[in-house]
Amino acid sequence: MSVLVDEDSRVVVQGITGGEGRFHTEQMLAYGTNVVAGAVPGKGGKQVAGVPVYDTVSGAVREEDADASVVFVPPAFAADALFEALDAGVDVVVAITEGIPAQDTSRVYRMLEETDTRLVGPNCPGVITPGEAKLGILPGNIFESGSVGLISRSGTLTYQIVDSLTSRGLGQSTAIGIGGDPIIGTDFTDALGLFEDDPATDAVVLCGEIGGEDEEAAAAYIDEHLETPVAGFIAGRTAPPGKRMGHAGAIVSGSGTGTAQSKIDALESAGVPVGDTPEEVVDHVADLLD
Amino acid sequence: MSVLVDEDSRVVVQGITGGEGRFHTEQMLAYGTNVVAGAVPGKGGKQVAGVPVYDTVSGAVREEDADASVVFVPPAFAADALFEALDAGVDVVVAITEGIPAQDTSRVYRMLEETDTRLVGPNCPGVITPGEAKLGILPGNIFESGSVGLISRSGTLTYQIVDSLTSRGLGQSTAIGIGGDPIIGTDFTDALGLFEDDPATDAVVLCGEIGGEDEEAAAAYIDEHLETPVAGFIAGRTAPPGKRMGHAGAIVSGSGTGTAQSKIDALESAGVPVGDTPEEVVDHVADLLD
Amino acid sequence: MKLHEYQAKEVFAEAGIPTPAATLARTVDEAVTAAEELGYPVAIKAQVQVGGRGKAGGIELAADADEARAVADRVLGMELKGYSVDRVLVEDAVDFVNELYVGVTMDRGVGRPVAMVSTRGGVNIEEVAAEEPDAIAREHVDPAFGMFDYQARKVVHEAGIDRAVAGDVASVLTTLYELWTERDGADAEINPLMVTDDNEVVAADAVFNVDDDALFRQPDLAEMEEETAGDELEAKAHEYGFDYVRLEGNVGIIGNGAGLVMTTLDLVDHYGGRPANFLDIGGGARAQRVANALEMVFADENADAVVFNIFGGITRGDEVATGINEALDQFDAIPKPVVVRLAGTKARAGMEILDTDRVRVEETLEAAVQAAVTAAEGVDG
Amino acid sequence: MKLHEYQAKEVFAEAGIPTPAATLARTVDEAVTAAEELGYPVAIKAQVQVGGRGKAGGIELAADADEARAVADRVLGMELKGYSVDRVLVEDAVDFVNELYVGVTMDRGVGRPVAMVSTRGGVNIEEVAAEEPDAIAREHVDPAFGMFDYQARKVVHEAGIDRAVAGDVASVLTTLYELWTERDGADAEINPLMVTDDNEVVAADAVFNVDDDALFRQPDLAEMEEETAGDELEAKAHEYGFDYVRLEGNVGIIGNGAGLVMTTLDLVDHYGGRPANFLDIGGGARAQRVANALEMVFADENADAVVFNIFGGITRGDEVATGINEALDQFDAIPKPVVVRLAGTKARAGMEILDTDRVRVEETLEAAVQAAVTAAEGVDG
Repeated sequence: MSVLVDEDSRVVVQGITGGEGRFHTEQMLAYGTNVVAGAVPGKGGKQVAGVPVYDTVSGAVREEDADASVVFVPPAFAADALFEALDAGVDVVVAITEGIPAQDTSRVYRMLEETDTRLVGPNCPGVITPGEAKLGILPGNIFESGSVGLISRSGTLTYQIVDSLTSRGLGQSTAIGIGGDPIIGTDFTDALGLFEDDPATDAVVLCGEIGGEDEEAAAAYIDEHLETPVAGFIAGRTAPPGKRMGHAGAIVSGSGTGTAQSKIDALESAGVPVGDTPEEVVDHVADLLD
Repeated sequence: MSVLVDEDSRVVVQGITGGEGRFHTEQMLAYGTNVVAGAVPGKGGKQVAGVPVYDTVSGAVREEDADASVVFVPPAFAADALFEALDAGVDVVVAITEGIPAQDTSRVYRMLEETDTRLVGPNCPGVITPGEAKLGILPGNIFESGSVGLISRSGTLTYQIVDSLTSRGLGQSTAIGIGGDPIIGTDFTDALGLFEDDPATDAVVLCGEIGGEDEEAAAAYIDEHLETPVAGFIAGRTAPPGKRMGHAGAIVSGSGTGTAQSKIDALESAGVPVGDTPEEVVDHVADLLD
Repeated sequence: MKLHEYQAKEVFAEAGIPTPAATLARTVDEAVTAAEELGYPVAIKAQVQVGGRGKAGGIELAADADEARAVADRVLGMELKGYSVDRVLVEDAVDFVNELYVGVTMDRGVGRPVAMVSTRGGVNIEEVAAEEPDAIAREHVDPAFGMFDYQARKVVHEAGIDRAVAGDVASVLTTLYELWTERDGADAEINPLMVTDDNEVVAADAVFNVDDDALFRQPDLAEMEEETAGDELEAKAHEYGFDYVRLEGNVGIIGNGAGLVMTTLDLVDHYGGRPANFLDIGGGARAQRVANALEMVFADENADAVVFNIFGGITRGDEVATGINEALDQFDAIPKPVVVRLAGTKARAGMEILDTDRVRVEETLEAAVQAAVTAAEGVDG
Repeated sequence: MKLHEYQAKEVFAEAGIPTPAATLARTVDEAVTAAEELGYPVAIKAQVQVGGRGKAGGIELAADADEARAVADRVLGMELKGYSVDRVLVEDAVDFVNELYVGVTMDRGVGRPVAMVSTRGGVNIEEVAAEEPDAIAREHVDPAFGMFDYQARKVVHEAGIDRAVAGDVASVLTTLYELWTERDGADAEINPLMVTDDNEVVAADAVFNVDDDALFRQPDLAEMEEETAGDELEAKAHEYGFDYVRLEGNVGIIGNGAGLVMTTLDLVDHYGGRPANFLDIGGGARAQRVANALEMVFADENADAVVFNIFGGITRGDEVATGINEALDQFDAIPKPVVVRLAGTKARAGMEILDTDRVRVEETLEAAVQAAVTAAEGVDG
């Protein structure tokens, strides 16, 4: 068991003929992901790494029964690619693309309301169910199959924590990089709900950072709805208010919420142990699983 | 009992300060309709025929508990008025305005999907539940309370048939002028469903005309879902193909459907007696009620 | 409102859709001069708003000046389906290898715009639609979001357009859709969209019908409307603001409300007459409008009698009757039998006011129609 | 990307939002000439991209030429919150009776645009929002449909704007929203929107921040970006394409990925050091980028040691290490202690390749940070 993707997921790669798309398709295939098609306008009939390419996502769905998409399309065309995936009716779309204009994402997010598709990202490293399938750019070799669910807004910070989990023998059920943009398809609360319903997940790591109020909302959700224990980590404790640090999510607004402290307080009030360092988080997870 | 509107409906008139709005507000009040507010931007605080005017529909809903709206706003501003009514959350909106650009109506129709509001019209004479409430421009005095539901795309043709019904002692439960535009909020099928669920309606008159395929769809719906007996009338038997006659609905496309004959055939196949003349329809209704 | 081909092409070209070089000509000399400037071959195309111009001889190619003169001379002034040709479009003849169809319209059934693409351009697309519906790929557009780029690509792909021109066709469709929304199109069509042997696409014909209800916000398109060269009575009706269709029968019909007027036509037919026209004078019945309507039906030499059917609705029947009397006062004589039927509020009071020396009054619609049919037959006989 | 006030006003004025007559001046003489042409009183406003210019003395009125000269002389060249003022906007001073606030931004929490209106303009709106949230009326916009006219009227009405100017304020808001969508705004604000005693509205200030991710399709706005007059190292980082924030601590930090770099900052703090900067070099670790990053941290006189933390991800650790070695080759000497930690694929192999004569290598993030903190303390002491 797992959430979002597994060995049965039939994946179409949008933008498979680009440099990133091609490279990561090879990586995903090497990991064992069931990549069944690519979709690139005007490139139908070609092959990439042995995978047939279609002109349209709906073609890939019709001909190859694709039910999940991962998007490597450049920012200027990414929103259109996401609309196309939603229209084609796949179950999951993982948007790796970084730098999509916020107003484009806002319209995509609006269209999500009209569909049953789950969007992960954009600007995310992807989703992996260790040993089964990986959609995105996560380094597969640091993951190990197990019972810890992981949700993170960040890429390399996720890897850091996963690396520690794995080296401590704490494998992962699924890891979801929800993405660092201001507007994302799947937020902490959504992802927590998925893990709560997953019998294979015994504990969850929530890896947040300054900016926005999503961690605070997640804390409230945990408090009300979660049986599965959660450990937390918040990056950006030392970030000065009002400074932009890296991706758009990491802005402290200066108001009461959005700071590292408000997030830590919210999580701790919900009974979530928050680590001061990545290693401490892993300690907490080990405790929760005992 | 009745459908859509009754003596408890709390009506806001959008465009109440215009000539049409003011005149028909007086007429509606005279009929006994519970008109509780008007809504006209910039005219808040005024009164029309003793009815308080608000700047916004949401103001009328908040202050006067309005739950139904009737729209007399000129075509250029009508779509915006309809969006406003939908946003304000009234249960029913009756759009009298004729001449709304089709692309505007298409967007309104799209927004309807997001709401629980029922739109009647545009380009319709309105809805009346005899003896209880009238929303629109229908001449109240020709109606009589009774058990015949009436659905019509046309204005004066409706009156013609109602006049005959009433003079034959066949009163009406509710009459719905669904409107003559190519895109309307409530079509025959929707209206039939309402009457089917109304215990006070014992028979329905469906008054259609050439153009579109709504009568054919209604026939299929009657065949599958309706217990309540229906009598039909179709105007435009002698209309030459391709000629536009009056409102936009009345165009015969020249293809198999949309002609008077295809509609009559469809209705008769569904067991609906179709009158050759308005008087014949009334005869059929009398038979159905026997 | 329909634009002429040359007008639609101007609008399309302005939006970036490739169209052939062309010049409008009103005389034979202008046409030849235009052809000389464009270079041969040219297409000379009658500018009248009817379908099937080609089959009817309104479009012809000319390979040199003599042919251009001969064609222009023949086409200018010709009668084409009831319209006389007073100008031609002289156009660079496109050397094509394929003819496609691209269109945007409102699908009233679903309440949404629909984009259509087919490889079966250059022919009557309605026939293709009726006989081989699958030969036209369709994509509905969410009017809240507008057409996405992927939708244009998708419908072009599903139509089976060659990959070499698919991108350009999708781009034409996207532009056409934007045009359609921005300019309040009812129908926007390119048939054919020609494909040349070097894979260029060119709009060889152009249809753009504007939503009449939106003309108020498309003033420059509204200005393109011209006096139609068609039926004189229909032109008059347009001037008076009536919904009017001229037919060929013997009973003139005036009424208020499209459904009721159509029903009156149907009843004329039902009782053995033939409708001479459809004329909806709209709400109420003010004297001047009634007079205008009567003037029109009196002027129709086919109509031998008139049935006048008004359902008063909110308007009181006695007021309507006064309007009719005032209207009748404007005529020195009533040239044809007129049967009047009033219904609704105070109809009886109204009928009592009417001047039965000049019009016959009937209480029911059926009786009024029967009386008019009989009166018309009497004239016929 | 932030536009200057004068740039934003140009954009607003072009869209039809009323703005005061104004001229940009780079010298005192230019400012005085501009003021003479506009007529007095004028406002002379420092054009630097910081908030609270008024309180900081960057905006002043001048009633005649002498005052204009004195103010321009004082403001031009002054330091305002770290930025030196190299130009002023000389503007017709608006005689107002009321100051309103109108703004459009993206509400990330709901994923939709939000329009905001308040009668509490002319002050720090963030403070109003924090202390009296009800003093600002808000209306979320469906990004599929765009803002409806009724929404502009509604939010203006709910803000309690006087009916005499409500229509004009709604119209300004509608234009501002359209501008915001068409020009890919992040924030678009008018604060204050001044109301004059004859009920005219004028945008007395203008904020327009463009979504950096959308600059590719807003080339004319992108061109308005100028060399910032701010911190030299931040300008350098911009040139190199780094996400960089200069802080005031003693430990320089380089890493890949915002979350991991922030965590490294947090750990420096956790172990008793003080971060000198945030520097995210992004994906991979090509030699030139590594060298550029090291150059920047070496140039920061506050930083006494450097911690370099790379999680390889897909990139192999040995390749990263080779990149670091090549980068180090570009320096004659390593001026500050550098601690490197590699993680991920082939991290161990990478660490073995690194030149430990020039850098210290640690296996864990915690150890690397501790070593850097200790090294920086050594230099301090």
